[in-house]
Amino acid sequence: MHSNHTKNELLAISGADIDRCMKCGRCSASCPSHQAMDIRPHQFVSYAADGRVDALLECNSLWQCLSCFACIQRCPRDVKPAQLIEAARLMVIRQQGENYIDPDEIPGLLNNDVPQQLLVSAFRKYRK
Amino acid sequence: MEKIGVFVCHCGSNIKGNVDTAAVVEQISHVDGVAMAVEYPYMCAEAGQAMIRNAITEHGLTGVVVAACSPRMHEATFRKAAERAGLNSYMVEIANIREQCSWVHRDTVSATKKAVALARAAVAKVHRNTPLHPGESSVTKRALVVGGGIAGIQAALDIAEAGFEVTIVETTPSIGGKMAQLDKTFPTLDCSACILTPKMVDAAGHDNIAIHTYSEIEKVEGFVGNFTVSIRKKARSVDMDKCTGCGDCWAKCPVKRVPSEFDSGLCNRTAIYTPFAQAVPNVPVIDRTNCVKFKTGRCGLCRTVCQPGAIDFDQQDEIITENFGAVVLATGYDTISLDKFGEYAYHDSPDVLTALEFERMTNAAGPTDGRIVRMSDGHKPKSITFIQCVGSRDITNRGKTYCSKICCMYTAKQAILIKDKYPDVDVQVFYIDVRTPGKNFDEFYRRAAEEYGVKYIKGQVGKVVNVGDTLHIQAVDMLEGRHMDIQTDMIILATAIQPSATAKTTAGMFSSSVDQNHFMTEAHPKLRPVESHTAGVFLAGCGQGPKDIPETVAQASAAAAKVIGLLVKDKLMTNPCTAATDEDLCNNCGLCGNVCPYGAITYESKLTASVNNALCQGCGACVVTCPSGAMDLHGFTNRQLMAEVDAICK
Amino acid sequence: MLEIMKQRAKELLESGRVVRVLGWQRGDFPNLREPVFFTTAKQLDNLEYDRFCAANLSKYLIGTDVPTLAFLKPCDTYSLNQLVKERQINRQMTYIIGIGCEGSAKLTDMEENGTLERCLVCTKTVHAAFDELIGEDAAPREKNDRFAGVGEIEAMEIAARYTFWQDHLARCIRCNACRNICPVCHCKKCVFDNTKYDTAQRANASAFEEQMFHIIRAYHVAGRCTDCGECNRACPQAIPLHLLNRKLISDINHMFGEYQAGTDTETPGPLTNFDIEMDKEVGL
Amino acid sequence: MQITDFNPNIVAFCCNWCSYAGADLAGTSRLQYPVQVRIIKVPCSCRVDPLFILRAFQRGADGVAVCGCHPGDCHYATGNYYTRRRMALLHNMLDFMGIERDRMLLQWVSAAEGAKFAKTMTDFVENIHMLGKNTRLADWRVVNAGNNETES
Amino acid sequence: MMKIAKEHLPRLFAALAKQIDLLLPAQQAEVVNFAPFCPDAEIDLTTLKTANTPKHFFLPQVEDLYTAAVNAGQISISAADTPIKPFAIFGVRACDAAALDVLDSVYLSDPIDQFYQTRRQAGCIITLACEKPTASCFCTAFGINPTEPCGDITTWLTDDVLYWQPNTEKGDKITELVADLLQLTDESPAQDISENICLPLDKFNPDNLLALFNAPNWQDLSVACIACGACTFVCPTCQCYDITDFDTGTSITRYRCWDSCLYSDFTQMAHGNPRTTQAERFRQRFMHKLVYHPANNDQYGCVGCGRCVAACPAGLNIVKVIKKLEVAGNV
Repeated sequence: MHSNHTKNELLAISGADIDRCMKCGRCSASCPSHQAMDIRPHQFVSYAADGRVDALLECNSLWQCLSCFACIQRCPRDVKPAQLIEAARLMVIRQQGENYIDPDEIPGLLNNDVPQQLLVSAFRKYRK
Repeated sequence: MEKIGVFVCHCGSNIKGNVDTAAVVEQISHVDGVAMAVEYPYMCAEAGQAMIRNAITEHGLTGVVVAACSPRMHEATFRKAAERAGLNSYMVEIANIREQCSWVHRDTVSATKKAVALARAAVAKVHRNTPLHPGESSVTKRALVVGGGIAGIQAALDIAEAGFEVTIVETTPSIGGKMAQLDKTFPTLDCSACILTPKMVDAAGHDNIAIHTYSEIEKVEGFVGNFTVSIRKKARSVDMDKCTGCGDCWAKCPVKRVPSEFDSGLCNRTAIYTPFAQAVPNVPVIDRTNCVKFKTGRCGLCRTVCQPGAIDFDQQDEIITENFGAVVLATGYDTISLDKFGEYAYHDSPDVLTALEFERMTNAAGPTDGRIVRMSDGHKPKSITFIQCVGSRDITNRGKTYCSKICCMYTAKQAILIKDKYPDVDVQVFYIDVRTPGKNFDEFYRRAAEEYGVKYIKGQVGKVVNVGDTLHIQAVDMLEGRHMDIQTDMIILATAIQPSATAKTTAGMFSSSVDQNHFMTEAHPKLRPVESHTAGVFLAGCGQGPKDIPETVAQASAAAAKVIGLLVKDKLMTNPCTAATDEDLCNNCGLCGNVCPYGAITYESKLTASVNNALCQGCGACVVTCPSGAMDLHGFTNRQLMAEVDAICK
Repeated sequence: MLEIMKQRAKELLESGRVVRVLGWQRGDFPNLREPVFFTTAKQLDNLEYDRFCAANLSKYLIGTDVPTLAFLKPCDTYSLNQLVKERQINRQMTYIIGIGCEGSAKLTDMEENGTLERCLVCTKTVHAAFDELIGEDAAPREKNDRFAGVGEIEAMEIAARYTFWQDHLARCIRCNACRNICPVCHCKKCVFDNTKYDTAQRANASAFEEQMFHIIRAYHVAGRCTDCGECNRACPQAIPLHLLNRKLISDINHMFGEYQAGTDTETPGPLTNFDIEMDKEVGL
Repeated sequence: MQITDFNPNIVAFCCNWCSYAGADLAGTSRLQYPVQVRIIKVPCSCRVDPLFILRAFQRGADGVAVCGCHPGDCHYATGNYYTRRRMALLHNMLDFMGIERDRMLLQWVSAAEGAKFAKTMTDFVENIHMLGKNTRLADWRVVNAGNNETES
Repeated sequence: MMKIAKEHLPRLFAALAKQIDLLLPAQQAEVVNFAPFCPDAEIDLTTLKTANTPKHFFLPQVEDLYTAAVNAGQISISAADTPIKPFAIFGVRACDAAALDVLDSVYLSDPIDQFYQTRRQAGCIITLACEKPTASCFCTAFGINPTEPCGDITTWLTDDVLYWQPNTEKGDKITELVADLLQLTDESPAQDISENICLPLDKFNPDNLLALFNAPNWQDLSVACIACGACTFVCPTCQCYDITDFDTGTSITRYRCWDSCLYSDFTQMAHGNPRTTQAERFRQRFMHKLVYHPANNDQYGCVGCGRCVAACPAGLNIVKVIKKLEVAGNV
């Protein structure tokens, strides 16, 4: 079920520059929900750096992160780990079982009680 | 007939890699005036220089063009080589086909075409070169040292020992600088005062050294060999000749609550004070902003108790102007402000100290006589935590992008000092990586960890909260991936250091520049670390970049050696590329005199401008201001530059 | 006014205060006035002063080493100050009588054709240097803006500006009248006549050289030009050269602060001076 | 990036102490910039005479840059203050005469700004590409000689 | 004699311009210059004095002589081969036409100047008679009849008619080009000269040369001269030129350009300059026109057009010299 989401996709969405990380650990130190996380913020950055994106998508830390952005505020190298977590969350949401409509099915579905807008959003939503 | 030799360098593959040097040689040989053109892998090597010398004698060359690296690298080398073969060194021009051609253009065809154009421009310039002979200017056999820290003192002592007069200008009331505040020094744990105060006394006692404390540089004019510097001696309100340093005055002074700068604010001082006991000169200063006499006109107790009558409230600032041949800038460092680092609760809790403040605490002469206590309740702390890289290695605008270099070592030292005094106190250090780049440095750090049991935790502190009487730390141990919520009694921050506030203005006055962090820019980071871009101005100590005491002293002695090398000369060779006027064309209109930054142009009776070669530095402002072209600049004449433009555009 | 001038000149000549008198005399054509040095009282009878005396006499005083009386219109005195500042005129050797001016006549092929443009927009109606005044200073002209012409051109499209100047400069015959009449163009040998820059040229052999000559002429007098308008009056092809100089004056006023060359003999011109704060805003 | 096939010719006057060193730094950092830029070293930006700039245009340059130290950093203390005023007037006058202002550039580049130098030159060549060949301040005799003489 | 109605003149010019390069006086900014005909040119046949003169088209201010180039050691020299197309100048006044004779006497006498000769043969002069002289005219003083100008074709312009009289076979050829627009007529429009200006020219005979040369008041006459070149460059008869080179980057072009005897380095020679003061240069200008040229070509070098009178910023001119020059001995 896992599509091969690549590291670049994660970086493209997050816009975080993970090469700057000097592994100081201040992000994890500042993270209020660090206790509950299985992959801690500083590990998030190294996972992303190694390209182990799928592991990130499955970890539950994604849902522990409160988006308080303390890690972004305190990171001395401006790496923005929270955006990385946000990007991973988005990728998970966007999979949603990939049940969006295939373009050539649309003609068949056209009838006047199905609002056009629904088909278009179904067609478009959850794609990139 | 012009006979110019063109030497095209391969610079190994640096040039040959992107520029077809054979084609350059072939095309440049057709340019009129070029007698011979040849290529060689390493022109700057001895063999290359020999090739130039032989070519000059063999072909009777009247000019040489070396198409190689930047003139800022080897122009001097090739000019010396030509000089040794009897060709005037200013008949040599450099075409920069490495930094400004092969290294920045990948397409070989167009890079080669550009290299030919640059070589052609150099040939066109050599065509119109005239032999130039450096002039001479006098050397004032005196040196100025700006900054009275260990760097300034060491430089001054070395220069004075060589027999030259030195003047030290220090802004604080006493020399000694930051080192005077330290307790012990790494890696040998020498007592800082024990190794510093003798040097201070030597400096004070040395008859070649004049010390101006509580003074600053007001104005600088002139150039290498002839700096004219005005020094403002701020009014101490104490007559230095009469004062014996007995201390009756600061004992009686009613003002007690002024935070002492020397003790980093851990304790207070009086309005009339000397920074520390071993101050040199041991003469107090009245802090006019806090002194009751100056604020309200009442009091004057210090004057009444002073037997020798040294107190003089009417003393005014005094400006003294002196000439110097060379200058050493040793302006030192300050710690950065921690206002933007709220997460460490530095301003919330008195138990969170910077390393410099802690240094005062452990110092026997310090405010707590060496006892390590919590500033909040005076109790002995049971656990002390060090936090490294506070404000260093930070590319956000909160801190400094660079590593401050000395914190890892002084943290290990301070940890050892604590464990040595109170073995039962547990000490832990949160670090990113411990940097110990020096002789016996790493062994010293391992002694702290192994012998004294200092806990080193690879991780960082996220947040410090001042809860009641303890400090809660939220941190992480990266190696174990363990979150830590711990309490500690005292926190010491390894704060980043930056150049002292006066660095930028002082550098500006000596027309040498500073980098974006306001550290003074050295002439070349590897080859000329203690020289500034301005001839005759040398750098030493933390003003040039973060460094520890051994390096500072090494730089101070290096700078001193450079100064001595300069002052030993009776005459200095001046830059021959100075302006000169053509008496037939000059009609004495005076425009050039207005724009000369050095006042080098005078208009004697013969009603034309005349340039003083000793003062002129060859900037060319006057040449462009002169409408008729009467004023011209040797080495960069109007016709030369026009010819260069013609050749480069072909 | 002419009688008082003649009588005053004769007194000064006889008293030995001056050795010669610089003024105008009638030429051989009705509206021609020639600058001339009178040395005897008899010659002074030929002294003339009327609307046709447009020439700026200050340039004739360059290098004078005998006490000379000169009658100067208000705008000429600014050129005098500029020349004194640039040490071309020894002020002690000159005795300046400031004479009132109603604006000089414009001649088209020797026929009077209204008033010179420079006088219609004259802002220098008060003498800037004089030892004596005859006739009071003229009332300021009705205030039409001397930079109006510059503004018009600045408002044009860039291509239009180019063709405007291209058409005008194409008519230039390089007679150097604009250079030699200009009081602040007093180089012993002009940069276009000496070999210091390899730019010696006797004629504009291409459109570029036309542009270069006029750009450099205007540039070299930037900050020194008193806007006396002589260059425009002297040009046989009536090229609006003064617009180039006025454009520079207008830029100097905007960027470096109001400056009228020749108001005094001390302050250095804007191009041989700088103001660190003000120049920051000079957006380039 | 070659929008038109025309190959611009750029002359850059760099002051020895700052911008020339900045250009060298761009070299040591291998920061690429267009090959059409050719640098002439002058002691200070205040040494650049308007006649040099006009001569460059006459000889076929399509853009001329003058680079100097940041105001306040000049090795000769006040050199670049004069440059700033001179270039301000010159640019305005040429613009007034219909010459595109973007053909001339004044840029402060310190010895530590190699990247800025490379970027400035790249952008400058880009602008000159937009403007096209310099025809308004060119000497047709040099242009003709250049055309009918086959590119050697 | 032929004629054409005044209102048909534009058609005449258009017809002429189709077959030959036509130059005629046109208003440019505030001056009138001979300029190539184009339909929207503001043709101005009333102003007598154009700012430029026909000399511009026979002895241009700048004229390439030849080009030399060095390729790989080989020197090649090629004469400047700018093709000279036939052209006609309409509206030339009597003085300018006479001026061309002065230039011919210099440039077409042995050794003939080919550059000038080719242009002169290619050019056709269509003169236009003047009715009334302006304030600065004194051509009659030099025996020039403004109402009977010479030239290839002579035309007279009255209120409604342009009379057209071809004089030379070059004139006939041009007339054929527009023969259909012209009608034959036998009227003769010659008017009388309204006023005759006479100047004391007799003292300027060649054997008086030394006396004139050493006249005491050259200094006073020339004190106001600012040594510009305006009078020489607006003068239709001045013919001195300088030769100089231009490096085009790949070749050297040698060209000649007008020079002015009033410039400080006019006759700068190896040993120095024979005329060092402005008075000497000023004297040279008028001695050449009034004494030296007549000595060689028995015609005055001046045609009395008066352009120098209008052009001189200091109000100096030849009339003043002619009147005021005191020949030592007889005043």
